[in-house]
Amino acid sequence: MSLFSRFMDGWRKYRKPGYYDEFDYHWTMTIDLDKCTGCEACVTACQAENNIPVVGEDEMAKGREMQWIRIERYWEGEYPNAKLSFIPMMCQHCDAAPCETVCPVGATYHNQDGLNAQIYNRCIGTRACAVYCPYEVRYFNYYDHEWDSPLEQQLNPDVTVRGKGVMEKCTFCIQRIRQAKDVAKDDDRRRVQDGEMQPACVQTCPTKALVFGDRKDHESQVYKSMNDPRNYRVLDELNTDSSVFYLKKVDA
Amino acid sequence: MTTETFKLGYNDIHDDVVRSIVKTGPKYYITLATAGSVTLLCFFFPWFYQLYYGIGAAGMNHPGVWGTYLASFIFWIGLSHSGTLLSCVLHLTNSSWRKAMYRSAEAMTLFSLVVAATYVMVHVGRPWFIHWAVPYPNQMELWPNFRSPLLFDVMAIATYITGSTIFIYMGSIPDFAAVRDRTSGWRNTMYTLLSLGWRGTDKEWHRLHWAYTFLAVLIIPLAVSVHSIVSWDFAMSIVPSLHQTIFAPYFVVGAIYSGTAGIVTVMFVLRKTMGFEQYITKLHFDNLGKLLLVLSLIWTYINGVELFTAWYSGTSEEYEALGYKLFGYYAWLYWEMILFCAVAPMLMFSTRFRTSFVPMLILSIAINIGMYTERFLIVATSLSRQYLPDAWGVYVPSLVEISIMVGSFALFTTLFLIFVKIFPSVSMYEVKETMATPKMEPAAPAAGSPA
Amino acid sequence: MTSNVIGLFHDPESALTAAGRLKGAGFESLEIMSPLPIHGVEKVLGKKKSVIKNFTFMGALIGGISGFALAAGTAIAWPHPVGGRPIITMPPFLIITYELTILFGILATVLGFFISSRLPAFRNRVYVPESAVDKFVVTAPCDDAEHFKRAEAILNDAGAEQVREIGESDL
Amino acid sequence: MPNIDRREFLKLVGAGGVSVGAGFMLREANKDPREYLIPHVLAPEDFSSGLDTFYNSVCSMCPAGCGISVRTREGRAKKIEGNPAHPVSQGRLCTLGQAGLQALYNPDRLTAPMRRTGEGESASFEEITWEQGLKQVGDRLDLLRAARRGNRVAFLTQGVRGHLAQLFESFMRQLGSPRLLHYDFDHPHTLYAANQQFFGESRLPYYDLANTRLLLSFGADYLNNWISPVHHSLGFGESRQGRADVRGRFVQIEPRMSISGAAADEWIPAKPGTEGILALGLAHHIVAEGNYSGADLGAWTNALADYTPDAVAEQTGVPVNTITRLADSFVDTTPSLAIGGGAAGNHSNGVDTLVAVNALNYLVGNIGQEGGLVLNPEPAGPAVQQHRASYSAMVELAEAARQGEIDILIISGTNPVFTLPPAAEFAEALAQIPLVVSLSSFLDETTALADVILPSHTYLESWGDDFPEPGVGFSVGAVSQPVVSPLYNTRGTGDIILDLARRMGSSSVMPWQNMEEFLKYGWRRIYQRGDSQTLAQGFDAFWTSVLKAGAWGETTNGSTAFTLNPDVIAGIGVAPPEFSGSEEGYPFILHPYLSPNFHDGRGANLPWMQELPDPMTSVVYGSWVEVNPVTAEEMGLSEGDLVDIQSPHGQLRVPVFVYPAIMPNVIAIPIGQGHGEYGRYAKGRGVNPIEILSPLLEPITGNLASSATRVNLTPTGGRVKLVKTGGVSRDLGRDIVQHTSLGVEVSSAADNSIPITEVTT
Repeated sequence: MSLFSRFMDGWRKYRKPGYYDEFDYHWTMTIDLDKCTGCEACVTACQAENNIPVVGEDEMAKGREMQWIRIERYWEGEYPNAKLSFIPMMCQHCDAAPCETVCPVGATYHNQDGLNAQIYNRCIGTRACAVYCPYEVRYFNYYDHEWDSPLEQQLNPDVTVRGKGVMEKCTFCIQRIRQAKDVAKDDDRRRVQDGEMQPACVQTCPTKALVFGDRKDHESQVYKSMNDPRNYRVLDELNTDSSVFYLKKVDA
Repeated sequence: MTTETFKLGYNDIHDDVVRSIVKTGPKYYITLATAGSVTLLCFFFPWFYQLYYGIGAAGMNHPGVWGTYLASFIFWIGLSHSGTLLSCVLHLTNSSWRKAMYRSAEAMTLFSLVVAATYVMVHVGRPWFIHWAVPYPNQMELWPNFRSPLLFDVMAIATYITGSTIFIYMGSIPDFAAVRDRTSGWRNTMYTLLSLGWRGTDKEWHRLHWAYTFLAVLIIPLAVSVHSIVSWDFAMSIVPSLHQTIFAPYFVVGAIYSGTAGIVTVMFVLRKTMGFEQYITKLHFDNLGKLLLVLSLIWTYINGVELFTAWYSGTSEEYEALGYKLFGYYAWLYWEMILFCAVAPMLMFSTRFRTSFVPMLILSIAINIGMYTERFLIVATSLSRQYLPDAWGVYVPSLVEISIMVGSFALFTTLFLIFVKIFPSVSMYEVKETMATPKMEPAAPAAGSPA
Repeated sequence: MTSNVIGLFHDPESALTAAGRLKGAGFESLEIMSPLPIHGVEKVLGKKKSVIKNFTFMGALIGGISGFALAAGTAIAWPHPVGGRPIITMPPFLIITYELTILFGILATVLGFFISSRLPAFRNRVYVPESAVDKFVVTAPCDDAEHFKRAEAILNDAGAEQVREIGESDL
Repeated sequence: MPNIDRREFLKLVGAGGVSVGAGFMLREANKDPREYLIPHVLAPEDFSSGLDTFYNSVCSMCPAGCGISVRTREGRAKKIEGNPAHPVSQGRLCTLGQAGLQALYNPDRLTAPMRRTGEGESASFEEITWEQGLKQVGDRLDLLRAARRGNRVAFLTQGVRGHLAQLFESFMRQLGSPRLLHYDFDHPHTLYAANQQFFGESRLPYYDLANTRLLLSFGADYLNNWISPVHHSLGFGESRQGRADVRGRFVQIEPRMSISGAAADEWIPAKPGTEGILALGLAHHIVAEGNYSGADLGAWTNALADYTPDAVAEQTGVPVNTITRLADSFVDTTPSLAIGGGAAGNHSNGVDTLVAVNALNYLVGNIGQEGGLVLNPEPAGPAVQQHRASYSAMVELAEAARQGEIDILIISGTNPVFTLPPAAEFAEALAQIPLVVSLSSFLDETTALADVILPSHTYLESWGDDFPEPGVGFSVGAVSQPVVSPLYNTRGTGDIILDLARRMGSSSVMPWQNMEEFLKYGWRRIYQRGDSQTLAQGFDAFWTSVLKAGAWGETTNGSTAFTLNPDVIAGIGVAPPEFSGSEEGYPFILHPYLSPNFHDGRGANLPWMQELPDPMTSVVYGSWVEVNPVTAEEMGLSEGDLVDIQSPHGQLRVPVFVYPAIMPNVIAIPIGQGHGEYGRYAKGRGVNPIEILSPLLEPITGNLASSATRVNLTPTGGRVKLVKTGGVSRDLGRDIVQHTSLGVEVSSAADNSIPITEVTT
């Protein structure tokens, strides 16, 4: 009867939402729009770190760009009072992610770090997650990408190269998170300290507009920064409960 | 009501039906060959190319990640929604006028479902892993995600295909038996097996009646659920103009609508090609016409409601979606849809129109074109205008997609052609039921009411 | 030796009357074979009650339970945090339940039909091909020749177009 | 603590060095060996594969000289990151710098020495051995040198610094040839000249953006391509939100909104070339309001007499109240800072303009102030004279070539055929030179015309060093070391030059076997300047620590005090800009700007850069011309319409992009595309606006007034789909980028700053 009792345990345990709010870590990013200059250093950093393919002009023309992090631009006003604002857009790692529920095979789910994880080798390519994602940050491999030799020598061995028919997106550089946790574990199982690791985009941002860290650590910069009075979340009205906080641009 | 058929004796029916199966003219083979080769060229070759190259062979992009494949999928599911569903309804309500043709209608259901299922394979990026969407025990202890609308689809469609297959088969058992006695050779063997040794005893009839009734009772809610679920693939998302409560009824109505139109088309073709003039009559077209008319009115109403709610929401997202649908890149398709599915059907207010064959044929085809457009627009317009304007884009189908779409019709035709040579495409015993039962005095056949 | 008396009728009414008289004359296990369901058989040969609905009901019930068990059970066996929803997410699981209810219901119905109507049956049984076309046939087993005579008389009297005998050997 | 002072920095050199070097050793020791056996399909959470080795080096993708830290794995370079210990980049890096990897692994690299065979059309290159190549060149050099005709050798290189520059210099000295030219299209000649005039030293000051509270930028795209973008970005971020209760305000004055303009709080369009006049207008207001009380007040009053706000407003098109407002806030907010450059410097009045900007700084006392403009000490590197070649110098070279005065031309790293306007007729000149030797790593337009190609390593394979100009207020140097073993049969530029030197018998004067040796020789002198404890540890220890840290610096005790030479004041004044072409025939002013992705075109062969959407327009793979919406409407133009752009010196056909923030009579085209060679990614893509520039000069420096070409614009009726990633760039009231007014929101320093040591892990 153990099967039944196991079922009953689960029944008691799993019927309320958010039982897994208790993450080990809760990785969070803040982006200060008052600092962002739209230089796109983050974009290239991401391309280099995550083996994001170069699709070529024709594919670009078809609208099949591959950028886990992209810079969106929004103009306000007309000449001579035109103003341009940039906003970096990447997977918001929502805690209530629409994309996760829709995947029929569970290829995308919420891992114990509060990350929205994408399992490439489980993905069957229904692309439903891309439809459900309001931030449109999921990118699909429409074919097998190739690197003109010897460019493939640059590929990061810590990150898989995705084949055709697979959805991919920003992972908050999970390979770096793993590395950091591994180091932390080896060195008497302490927690990963603030600033010990950063995603490629954060690491390279020339204005330090991007801040990354563990929300659970209340001493961390990201915790302070996400509690900055200027903070807001894009499309917050959709209740995606995203893990990326933006700091409002200051008009002066 | 049985004005045309009552002149005929039971025998004639047999002769006609058996002839339709056994006697095969060159015309048939030519059509079959054409349909078959078109299927191969337009459906399977492009598909294999796509398997080799990747979904990139189609025109989909970012953000337009869904395209005609999904539209076609919905379309075929929709087309399936009048065969089985309606014959269930009519079986329960005992309305006999449709009995002559419901079998081919059910066949339509079955084959459009098959095509739809194939489209799922065409749509996904890695069809070779499609079985992962099916719940089966495996050593990885991996199970599908039962919260996903797409998985509802898998379950619903699987059930629906099973149900329809069984339903059409059960209905045909007596006729298999009948044909069995008239055929010889491999056909005879086949029908012997298919008829399961049916003898038509009072007991068997009684059981069949009940089994049939229960199936009907089960399949009606199933059919309704299937298309509601298909609609939830969209409605459960938060994409502006897709995230709507009205979607389930909208899809169901649309499905029955296009399905019924499909029936009209098929009826017409059968009538001409298989020589069923006596069985498929003005009466049927008249009734189908009325049904179509009602459906088109409901459909139009729901469309209106959709627009209204979008306007009433007052959010930038919904406004944009609305404006884009009406006047955007795909606007001409939208108005074409309105013309074919909302305006043209008004013609059917006139009985003369309903009871004249060719116009009905044309209209029914027009309606299905319109309904296909509707499905395409649901996918295309909403995906290209979502929350972040800087990520907007436009999706245009590629040659591969169009060819596969054409090919799918050929596939359907092929399957149907094979069907008419195996199944008695008119249900004999039910037609007999609609006829005057012979009286004591064989000399004087009394006009009218069946016992 | 036993054989079966076969009476072919042109119309359902006379077939029914014939059947009625045979029954009256104490013939057991009559069968009426017809190209289409005849109305009023019950009156003559007595009510049959169908067991199929029980099958359907049980099937549906089992389907419902197993459907929910499948969804909830696998979710528990393999907790899969998704979209901030609970692991056991009622609304979607109920849809799965609903679908499986119907599926099992359908399958059970078919099963019930086969069992209760003794199909499939490929062994030789009394059968008259005409009955599939336009003849209404009454059959009854007879123990001996005298018995057969009686039946033949009743059938002819009821207006049978033709009366045959099918012995065990002829099957 | 993101802005670092001298002491801080020295600490960091240590910290960075240790963490970069020892950190990974330490980790390696701690690893559990069994973890390497796990197959890497889907790694368990606690599993990390392989080991990174970081090498610190110097970025050579642009002249900024950022320190980089290259992550390598199994001998392959995987990623370039900023070197946290380097005061210029402080662990950060721009997009072009990170794409340096694709220069290293570029499929179109030259893999071996080559020699031209055949002439004209039939010309092609055949592979040769290094010995053959070096011999062919070396012998000719030796001959000329022996014949005392070494001055018939010319050496043309990109702007290099440090010991490579010194090597080139001594090499040419051996030949006795003065013809050593450092040529870069974007070298700010006018800025150097202006500083020479105003400060009396031809050097760039340190612009302390991090601590300023108001920045007036006259045409300088300081966040993108101007001098040291990464360092400026650091300062920008710091000034904006890095400090408690203080938020720096940024004002950008330019005819076309650049990235810096977009980032600025206020963007003020001024007529092209009138930036200097505007600056003087501000100065006039400051003086007139009595906000300047120096001894030389009188002189200033006279000098600025003509620049009344009304007059200036009339000339610049900037409203009077704006001028006065800017002037007042420039005085009231301290520290404040005015910088000038970019397009403003590339006019016929370029030098005067930039002098005017300096004057502005002088009047409000920003010079030598923290948050203002700090004069740099002598660069610590080897003493080299200025060999910076302006446009006119290049024209002279071409002329000399045509006169047959040049037998050998050695070209290294620069691509003048692409970056000089056709008016210079440089390509034709090359044809006149008997032996053109290219040391480039790629087959660019210039190399394609060479007779012998001796391909160099990329900067990631070779030894070198750099002393950033401008420094960061104190002397900084960094050694660039090879991070991977050479991919192909190429050699370091320095090694090639040394080899050639040997072959022409200069080994007595230049005895070094290779660049590394020469570097060590040079750095020994730097080491000797060190304090006692540095000296105590010995040179090798010093050298290793410099390599590990990837940066070296020394505190200077020179005072930053500055006294203005009175005669300068009298000379202050900005003439109205001249343009080539009549206003009637050519109604528009062409504003060519350095593309963020390609710089002056050198980035065009990097796929990442080609595919990186232009920040302002999101266009990829191609060129476009930016047109003001109103103008576009008048001419009935919309995005993608092909237009012919005609200048007195040429014509281009390019699609329109309707650009909301550009003056109606100005059109802008990015520089960088339009290559005729330079590999599969660059070749035959877009247009090169330099091709239609008029050879109009700035008289003092002979600098090309590249922003002073008038053009006209005629629709062709043709239309193309502009390939871009962006959809609709208006947020339609969806409040995606949210704004707030200045006030409570200013967050405290600690919140947004990142200690810059952490990024080494």
